[in-house]
Amino acid sequence: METTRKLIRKQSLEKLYNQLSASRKIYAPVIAADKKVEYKYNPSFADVTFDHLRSTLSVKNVVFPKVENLFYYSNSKTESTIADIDLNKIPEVVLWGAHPCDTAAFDTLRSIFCWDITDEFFAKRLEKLVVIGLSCHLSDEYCFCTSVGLSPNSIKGSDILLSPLQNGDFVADILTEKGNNILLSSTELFESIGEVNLNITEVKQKFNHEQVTAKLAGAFENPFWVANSLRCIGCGACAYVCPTCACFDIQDETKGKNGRRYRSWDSCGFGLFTLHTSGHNPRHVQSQRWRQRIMHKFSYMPDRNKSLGCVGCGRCSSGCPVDMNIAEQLEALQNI
Amino acid sequence: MSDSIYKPYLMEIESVIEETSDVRTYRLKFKNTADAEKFSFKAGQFGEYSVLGEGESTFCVASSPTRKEYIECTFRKAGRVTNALANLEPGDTVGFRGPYGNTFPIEQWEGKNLLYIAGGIALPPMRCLIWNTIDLRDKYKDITIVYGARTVGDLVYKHELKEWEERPDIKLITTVDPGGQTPDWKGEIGFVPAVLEKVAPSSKNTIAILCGPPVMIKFTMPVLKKLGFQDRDIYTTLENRMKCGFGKCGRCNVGKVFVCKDGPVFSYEQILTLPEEY
Amino acid sequence: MSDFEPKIVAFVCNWCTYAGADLTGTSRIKYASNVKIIRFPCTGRIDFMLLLKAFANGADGIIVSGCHPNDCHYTSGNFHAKRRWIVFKELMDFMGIDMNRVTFSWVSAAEGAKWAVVVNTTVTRIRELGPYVSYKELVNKSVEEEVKNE
Amino acid sequence: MNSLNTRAKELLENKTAQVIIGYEEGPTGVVRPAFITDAAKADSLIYDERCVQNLAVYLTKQEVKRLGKMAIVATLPVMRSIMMLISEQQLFAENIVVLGISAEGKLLDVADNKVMQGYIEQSDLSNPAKYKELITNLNKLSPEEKFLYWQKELSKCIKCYACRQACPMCYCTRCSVEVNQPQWIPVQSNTHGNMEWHILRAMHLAGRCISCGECGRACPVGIPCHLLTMHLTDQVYNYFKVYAGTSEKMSSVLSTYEPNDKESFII
Repeated sequence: METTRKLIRKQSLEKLYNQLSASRKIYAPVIAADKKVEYKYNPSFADVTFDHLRSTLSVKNVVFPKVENLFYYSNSKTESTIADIDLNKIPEVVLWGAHPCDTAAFDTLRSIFCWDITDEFFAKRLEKLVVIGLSCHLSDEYCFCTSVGLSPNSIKGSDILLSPLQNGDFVADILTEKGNNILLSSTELFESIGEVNLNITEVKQKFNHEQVTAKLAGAFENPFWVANSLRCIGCGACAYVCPTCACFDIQDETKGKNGRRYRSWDSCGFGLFTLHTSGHNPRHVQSQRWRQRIMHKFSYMPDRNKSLGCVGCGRCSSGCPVDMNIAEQLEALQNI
Repeated sequence: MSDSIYKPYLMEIESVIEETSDVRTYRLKFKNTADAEKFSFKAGQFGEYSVLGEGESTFCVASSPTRKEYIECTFRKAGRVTNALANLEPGDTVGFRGPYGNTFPIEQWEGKNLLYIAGGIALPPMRCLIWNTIDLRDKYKDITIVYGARTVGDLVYKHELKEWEERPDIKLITTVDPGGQTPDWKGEIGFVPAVLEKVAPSSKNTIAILCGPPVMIKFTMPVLKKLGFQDRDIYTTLENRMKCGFGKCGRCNVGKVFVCKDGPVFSYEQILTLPEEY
Repeated sequence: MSDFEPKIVAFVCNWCTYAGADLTGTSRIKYASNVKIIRFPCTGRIDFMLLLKAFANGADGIIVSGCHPNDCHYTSGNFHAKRRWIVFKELMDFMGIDMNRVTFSWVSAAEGAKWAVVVNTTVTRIRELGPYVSYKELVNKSVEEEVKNE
Repeated sequence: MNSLNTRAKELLENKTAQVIIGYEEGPTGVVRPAFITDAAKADSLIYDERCVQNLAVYLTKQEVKRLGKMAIVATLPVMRSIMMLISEQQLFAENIVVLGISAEGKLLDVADNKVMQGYIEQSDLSNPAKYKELITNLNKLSPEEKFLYWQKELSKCIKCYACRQACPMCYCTRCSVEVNQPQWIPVQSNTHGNMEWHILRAMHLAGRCISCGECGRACPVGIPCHLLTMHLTDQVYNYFKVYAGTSEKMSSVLSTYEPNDKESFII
């Protein structure tokens, strides 16, 4: 679809927000009591932040919730039944103010959940999602979107991308059919626009991801992995805050004879992830798990899923308690 | 609406065979006949068996695809799900998702000799294939089965071993680890690799299919090499931990390979290209 | 709240309190019937998680009871248990989980009458406190968190 | 040159230790744990107020142990962790060299465990002041307020288990939450299950927590979970008059008892 560029003033933005939230759920960033940024369903516009760097958790849970019920069951000695989840009940959601790294992650997730056979839970959630992205006017030393083929104002994954102007107004790039529908239903809020100077941050490129991918093909046995993961304590923080990590666990939970099977986030950083019942563990030490994390994102996924498993948001590195800085390691890997 | 990819078929346990003290075989029938009609699988494929409330466990379909009315599975009581499974009785319900994974390329093997080598609880994944090739007996030349277990009590499918032994068109060698024999044991005594070396089957025009614990594989491979088997003529299955079965959950990654999609059947030639994470 | 019947779970040791509760019955002492007794080999075996699971599954009150100090069938199980409950109680108080709903007691095999008193006072107290609404809400809310996106 | 670097270099050169576990400044300027095996690299070790991680967590890690005899840069919490690990037989005193660091940041001469014990005993072992205040404030709340406070905090938990992994005392190869027969703690994250997990964690650390605050620091979503264990540290001292990690002979509070332990709630 041809993209259109419009101007939307700060006060019109509030109207747009309220119009959207009147008809569907809206998921927007707010600053919590502890100063951390979190996304919440239906906050009031006054609480929504436009100046956040990165939220603690990514926004992947709008399409890949930390717990997703797969079906309900009832099981007794005499009768067993399974009741499907009604996917049509999945609500329409507007994701508001997600940065380009987070919006790009939806494509990555699609490449995982929809390669080969389609995961209908993910697909339905994505179908019901409208993404209003927000270009970044802030960045920090952990950001590396430009190293993975993105930028602080890349349009990937957004239906409408808002970009801030110096005066507090925004440029709205209408990028998809879904975005256009919003434009059409609120035309009065969008104004035409001439040449403008966007207030976009600069993110320094730290490595070349294609070169990293090429290097990784022959790096499996490199001593790099042990040397650079001795300090990894093996928690799942990096995977859980990551916008593209999609590994999951499947579990049952029963009360009486009724219960549900659900899937929940998991992490390849845990020893339990690959542990066999026999006690054998294919990845029995942490360096192997760290290698798996990087290999999966930068070598296996480009090969198998035709997408890079990283969007350069920097959450894993800023959230790591022992400074396992992924960009730094990739930079080093590029040069081994 | 089509059925969810996570939704299992409901199966009824038709019969139970106690193979050993902790290994059981269940014959399962589809509760819904429509499911039974559209269901088919091939040798080598596996499924996710579940006890509702306890979770899912991954193992192969142990019966032959040529026998359509039922599927059979053989499992050892080990973890939460298999323990719960083992507590079931005929008439109880088991969930089954599948079939998943690739298959043994049995069409390519037509006109060749087949050498099956299995250890302990690894016979079930091979049993499907063995029966499959026996049911198509005239398409293959010599069939040799070398099967070992720790003790006589640990041999599974005892009734079928007897049947195979009595067949003139199959050569069956059973062995138990030293000390695992009973006074009336007539088979071999010794570890599988040693017995294989003694039997020394010809590698000419032969496919070897090898399943067993890692230590058995480790010591059997050199013997096969010594007998002249090429890497591409040796097949085995990988048994990584799995959850989804269709390449999403990320658990069975071995390098860029998904054991659940690209496996579980691999030729040894393929295995050599994989990182050692299985 | 007059029609509120508290659900009480009693975790008791096999050797003293369970026998004591038996004696209560054989002595034909009447006591409240709200209690479901779960027998353990020893108070030392009663994991604190069991108390949390009881609350999570709808208990309004809990009784934990075993042999008097120095009378443990296994010599020291109840001493260990005592330390554990001291620490556990402090943690629960710190987190705002209502320890007024838990009765800890020593009831020997000969104290059938005491068992009746322990149960009756607990039931009376829980009756006054009412159902453990806030814990039940916590559990229900957690289930809702997970289905809200459906 | 700094005395820490000199000492580290010596240890590596004369092969008293094969690896020095310490702190270094990473390429991005963030302080991180360092594992120095080459005497020439001993200069990269630093110690300043940014060096807060409890390094004792690495003493039980397989891949670190594999490097050989370990020397460790040890502030008071690290020394106490080492004492605990020795007392719980996870570590042998003779397999480790302690590069003690005083409260003022000076290198201590910790010749052996006796010296370390002496140093620990003359130190203030109660919770650090900044946490004491938080605990006191929480204790002032009503039970209902406390319950709501912890629900709100624990609803954020994503079950990444950074708190467990960062803790030197959480060295079990198979944690209770990984046991699924029975499944004590739900696998997924929800407020109730998260609360159960944090109660279980605090209880398993009662009398073993050495008040380093590492669990809270490691938490990526900022749950003050260290206050739970620290509160129990206070209470354990209050009731049993012991602090964890003071002697290599002590047995943990909950695996021992005194017949005259005082309580007032058992009828």
